[in-house]
Amino acid sequence: MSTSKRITLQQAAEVIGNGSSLTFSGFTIWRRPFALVYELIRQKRKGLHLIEVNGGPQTEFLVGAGCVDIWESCWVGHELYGKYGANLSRKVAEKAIIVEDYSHAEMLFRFAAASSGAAYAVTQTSLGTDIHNPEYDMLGRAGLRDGSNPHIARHKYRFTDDPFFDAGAQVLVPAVKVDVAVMCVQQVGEEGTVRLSGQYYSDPEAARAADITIVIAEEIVPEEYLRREADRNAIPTFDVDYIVECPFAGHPTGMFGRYDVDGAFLKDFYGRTRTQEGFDDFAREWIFGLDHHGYLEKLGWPRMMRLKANTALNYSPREPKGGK
Amino acid sequence: MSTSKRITLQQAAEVIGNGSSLTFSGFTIWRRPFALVYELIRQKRKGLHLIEVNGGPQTEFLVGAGCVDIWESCWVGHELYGKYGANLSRKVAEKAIIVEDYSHAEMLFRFAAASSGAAYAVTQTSLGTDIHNPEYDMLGRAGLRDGSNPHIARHKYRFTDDPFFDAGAQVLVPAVKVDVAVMCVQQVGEEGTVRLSGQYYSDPEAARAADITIVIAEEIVPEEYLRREADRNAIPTFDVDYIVECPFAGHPTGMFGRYDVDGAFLKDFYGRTRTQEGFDDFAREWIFGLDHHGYLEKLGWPRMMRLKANTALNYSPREPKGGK
Amino acid sequence: MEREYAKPEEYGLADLLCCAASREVADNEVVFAGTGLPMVAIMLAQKTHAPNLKLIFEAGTLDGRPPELPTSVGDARCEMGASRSSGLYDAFSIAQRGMVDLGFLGGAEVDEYGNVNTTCIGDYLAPELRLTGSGGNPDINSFARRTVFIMVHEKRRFVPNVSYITSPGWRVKKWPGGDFVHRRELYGSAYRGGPTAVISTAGVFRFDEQSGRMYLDTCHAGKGPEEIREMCQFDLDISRVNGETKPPTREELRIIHEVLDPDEIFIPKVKKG
Amino acid sequence: MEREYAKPEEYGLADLLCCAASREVADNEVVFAGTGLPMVAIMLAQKTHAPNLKLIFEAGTLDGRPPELPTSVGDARCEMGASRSSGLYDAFSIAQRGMVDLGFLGGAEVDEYGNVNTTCIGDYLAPELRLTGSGGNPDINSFARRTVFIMVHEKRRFVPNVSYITSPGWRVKKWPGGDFVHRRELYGSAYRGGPTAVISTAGVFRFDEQSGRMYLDTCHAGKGPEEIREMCQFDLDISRVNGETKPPTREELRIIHEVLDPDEIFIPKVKKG
Repeated sequence: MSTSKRITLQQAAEVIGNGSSLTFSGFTIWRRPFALVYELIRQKRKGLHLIEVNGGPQTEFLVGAGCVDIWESCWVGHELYGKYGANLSRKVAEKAIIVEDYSHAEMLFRFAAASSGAAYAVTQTSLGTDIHNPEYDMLGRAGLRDGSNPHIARHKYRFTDDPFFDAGAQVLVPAVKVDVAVMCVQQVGEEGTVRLSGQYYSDPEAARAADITIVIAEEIVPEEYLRREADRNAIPTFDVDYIVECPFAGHPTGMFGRYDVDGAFLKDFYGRTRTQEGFDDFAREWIFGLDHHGYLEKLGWPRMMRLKANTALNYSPREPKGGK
Repeated sequence: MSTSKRITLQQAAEVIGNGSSLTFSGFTIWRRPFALVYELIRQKRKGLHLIEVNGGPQTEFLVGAGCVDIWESCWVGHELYGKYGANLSRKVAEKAIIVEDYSHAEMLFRFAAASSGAAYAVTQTSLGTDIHNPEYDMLGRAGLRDGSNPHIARHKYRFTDDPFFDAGAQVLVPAVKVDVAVMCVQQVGEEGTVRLSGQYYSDPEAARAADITIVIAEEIVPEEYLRREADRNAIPTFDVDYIVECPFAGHPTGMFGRYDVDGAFLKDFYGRTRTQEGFDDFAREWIFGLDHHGYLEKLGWPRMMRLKANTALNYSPREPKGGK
Repeated sequence: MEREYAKPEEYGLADLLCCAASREVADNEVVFAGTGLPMVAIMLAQKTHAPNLKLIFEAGTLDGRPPELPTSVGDARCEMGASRSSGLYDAFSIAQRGMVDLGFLGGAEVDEYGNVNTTCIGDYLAPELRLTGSGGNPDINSFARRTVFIMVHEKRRFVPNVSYITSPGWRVKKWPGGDFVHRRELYGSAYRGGPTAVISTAGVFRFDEQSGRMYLDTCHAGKGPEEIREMCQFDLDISRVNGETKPPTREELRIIHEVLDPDEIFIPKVKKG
Repeated sequence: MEREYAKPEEYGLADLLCCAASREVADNEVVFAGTGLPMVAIMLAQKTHAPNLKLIFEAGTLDGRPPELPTSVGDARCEMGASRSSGLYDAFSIAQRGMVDLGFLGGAEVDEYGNVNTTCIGDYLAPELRLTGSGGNPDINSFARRTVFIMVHEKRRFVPNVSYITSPGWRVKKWPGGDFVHRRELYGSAYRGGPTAVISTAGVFRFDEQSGRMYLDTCHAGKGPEEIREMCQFDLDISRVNGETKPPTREELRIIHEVLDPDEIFIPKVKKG
C-alpha cells in the first residue's frame, strides 16, 4: 500500500469535528467503540448529531457528557443491565437535546439506502403509529428542515401509494447523511478489509453510508490472511479510511468471540447516572485522567479475564449472566 | 424435521406450471440450474415469464425450445463462448417473444426490493437512456399492464424527484413478482440451509423474492454441519421450499469450486442454434430422450473430469480457457 | 402425553406468563422474539411442543437454536446452531417480506385496540418520562401475522388511549389527519393480521379482528373477570371469558428453571416448601 | 524508469487498444471492468503503473487481485485475493454510492455525444439484429466519475444517432418528451462525470465536458486525422489532435502475452519475424 491507514485513538477522535454527524457499529450493548467514545468525551466534543440504527450505552455516555445536540434513532437502553436511557431521558425532559424517533426498521432502511447510494427507502412499516405523527417531527419543529443543514432532510417522511401493484400506502424515509462511522470489530487487515464474526448487525450498511469510516479492531492482521477467504469478509478496503488497533475497545459492551458484556459495569453506570451530578462523578472516575491503557488497568486483570470469551463458545462461560 | 423438502428433478420441474414467472441462480454462464432447464424442455413447458437479473445459456435454451413468452432482463449471451443470444434474437425478429429491457442494476434492485418486501426500488441509474423510453415499454404495448396479470406491474417505470435532499430525478422500478426461483448451488442442508462458495451473484435476493424456491445442489449435506458456522451460510431454511441433490446440475455452466464452464459445449450450441432447425437438432441430440444421468454418460468421463475444479484453486487448471 | 399441571404454590406469575405465551406458538412457525421474557417463552416452546419453530433474532440470526438462553438478541449465544447468521437487514427484510408468523413483544402501555406505547409517558412534546423508544416493536407488529404482547398488569398501563402509539394495534391513526381507522385500511397488501393476544400478569386478552376491540379470554388463577375489568381504565369486554388460564406444567417449569434460566435472570424461582 | 516502446511490427491493434486503455487508470482508483478486453486492460494497469487500483467485478468481487486472467466476471478466478467476495447488490451499491472512479466498457455503436448502444441494430421495435442488451453498461456509466469505451472502429459504428441509447453519454434524452439535454441536468447529485474516452482501433477520442462533443485526441500509428474523420458518420472534431497514440512498451506486451493472456483468448499474438 502506498499510504498507511493506521492512526491512533486520539487522531481518530480528532477526525470527528464538533457538529459532525456520527454513527457506530454494533447493536445495543454489543461491539460499540467505547475507547473512542471515551476519547471524544475527554476531548469535549460538542454539537454531535448521532444517527444510529439503535442506541445503547455509547449513546448514554455521549449524551450524558453533553456532546450530543441531536439524536436520531429508535431505542436506547442497556438491555437487561438498565431498562432505559436515563441520561437521554433527563436531557429530553430538560429540552437539552432533540430526539427524532423512527422505527428500528426505518432506521435500518435509511442506512441501507444511504449505503446503496439511494436517495430514500420505500417501506410499509409502522403505518398508523405516532412515529409518523406530523406534529412529532422534532427537527421540523426546531426549524432545521430548511435544507441548510446537510445532515437533515427537508421532510421526516413522505407518504405515497404504490403505483405498480396497488399495494397501498408507502412510507418514504430519507437516506441518512453520516459524516463518520466508527466501527468496533474483531479483525481488520492493513489495507482496511474487515472480518466480522457472529452477527454483523448493521455494520456493512453503516460503514458504507458514512463519508469517512474509522475501524477500531481488536487486532490488525495481515491483509493477505483475510484475502485468502474473501467470502468471509464483511467490509471491503475502499469502505475504510482509517484503522486503529485497540484491544478491548468495546468494553463495557461485548464482542462475539472476544469478550462478554460487562453487565456489572453497565448496571453501575445505569444506577449512578440518573442525575447529571451522578454522571459527572462517574465520568471523573472512569473517563477523565485516563487513557485506554489506564482504563484497562483500572478495570484490572481478574475482571477482564473473567469477561474474556471462550473461543469455542464465543462467549464467556465464567461471566455470570445478568451482571450479578 | 417433520417434513422432508427432498424431491426429484422431475417433481421440481412439475412445480413450475405453464405460465409461471421464473428466475434462476447464477450469473451469465455460472451456476445455472441446467438439469432442471432440460427437464422443463422435456416436459414441454409453455408460456413461461422469465424474470432474470441477467440471462445466459439457460435463457437461450428455454427460448429456443419455445417455452418462453416474456423475457424481462438486461443481457443474454454466452460470454466469450458466444457473443449474443441467437435464439432470443431470432424470436425477437419473429415477434414470437416479448422482451422487456431494464438495466442490470435496475433488475438487481427490483429483486432486492422484492426480497425485502418493498413495493419498488428507488435508483438514479440509466437516466436519459432509451431503456426509459416510454415508447419502448413492451409489456405496456402488448396491453399487459392493466393489472390483470399478477406478475406485471401497471407501469414499467415511474419518475419522481427526491423530496428529501434535492438529489434530482429518481427512477422508481417495481419489485419483481416471481413464482419460482430455481437455484443451482454447491451445498444445501437437509432443512434447506444453503452455503454458497465464491461470488454469490444475486442468489440470496432471487431466493427470497420468489414465492417458491427450489434448490438443486451438488450435494445435500447434514444440516448440522452447515449450522456449525452459521455466518458462512447465504440462504436460511425458510427461504427454501424444495431441495434436489443432483451433481453436475449446472453443466454446461460452471460452478465455483466444483467444475468449470464447458466452453466447447456452449460454442457448439451457439454455432448450431442460429436457426430453429439448428436448435431442434441440438435439442434432439442433447435433451430429448435423455435423463440427467444419460446426459452425463453422453458427455463422458474424460470431459467431465477435465472440467472438474481443483479444490485448492476453485477452477480447473486442465480446462483450456476460451473453450479451445 | 398427559400434562401434569403444577399447583399454584409451585410457580410465580412470571412462570405463568412465560408458559401462556409459549403456548401461542404452533410448530413450524417463524417467530420473531425480543430480549427478556419473550425470548424465554419462545425458547420454551422450541423445547416443548414446537421443536421445529424457526426463531429470528432481530440482530441477525435466522432459524436459531441456541443451546442456552441468550442475554439479549445481540448475544453470541444467538448464533449457535442457526441456519444463517447475518444482520438486521436480513431480519427486517424477512419480516417485511411477510415470512413471520408470530412476533413476541412487550410494552409499557396498551389501549383497548392493541396500540402499544414504549416511547414515553405523558405528552410526547413534554414527557413525564422518556422510555427506550420503539426498537423493533412497530416493525415486527406491522409485518407479523400475529403478535403477542407480554405485560405487567397495572391499571395505569391499560388505558383508553396510549400516550404515544409506538406499535400499531387494530385501530390506528391515518396521517396527516390522525383519524382512527382499522389497520386493514392502511396496510394494503402488507396487511396480514395484528395483535392477537396480550398476556398480562392478570389474564390473557384477545382481540376481535373485525371490531379490533380487546376482550378477556382467560383469568389467571385467583383473579376474577370483574376484578380484571377494574384493573383497566377502559371498559373491558368480559363477555367472552373462557375460564382460567392453564397453569404451567411441571415439565415446563423444569425447562424454564433448569435448562433455560437457571440463574434467574429473567424469571425468579418460587421457593418450595 | 525509461519506457521502451515496441516497434509497429511487434504489436497488433488489440495490444495497442489494451495498453491505451490501461493508461487511463491512475493508481489507487476504484475501477469497474467488464469481461474481455476491458478486463485485460485493467489487469495490465494493476500489474504496471497502478498496483493499488481497486478492481470491482460486477458479479461480486471487490478489490480483487486475480493472479490469472478470469474468463468472465463470474469466473472463480475473480475471487482470488479479493478484499471481499459477495454479489451484485454490493457491486451496484458501491457504484451508485459514488465510489467508482473509472468504468471500462464496450459498445456496438457510439454517437458524437458518447451515447452507446449494445441493445439492437435498427429500430428497437423491429430490429435488424437484437444484441446482448444493456448488461451493466448503463449502470457503470451512470455512476462512475469517468468511463472509457473500447471499440472496433467501423464507420457504421460511429454514428450521429445510435439506434438505441443503452448507455448515457453527455447529451441524453429527457423523458417523457425525449428532448436532448446535458446529462448534468438529469443526474442531479448523482452527476459525477461521464464518458471521458473512446479507444477505437483507429485512435483515442475524448469529450469536451461542457459541450459533450467528441474530439480526436490521438491517432494510432499509420492513421491520419482526416482519415479517421472519414471513418465517422458525424463531423468529428479533429482540431485538438495531440499526435500519435503512444505504442505499447515491450514490458506491457510481455505482461499481456506471457502473464495475462498467454492462451490468446482475448488478444492474439503478433508473430515476430
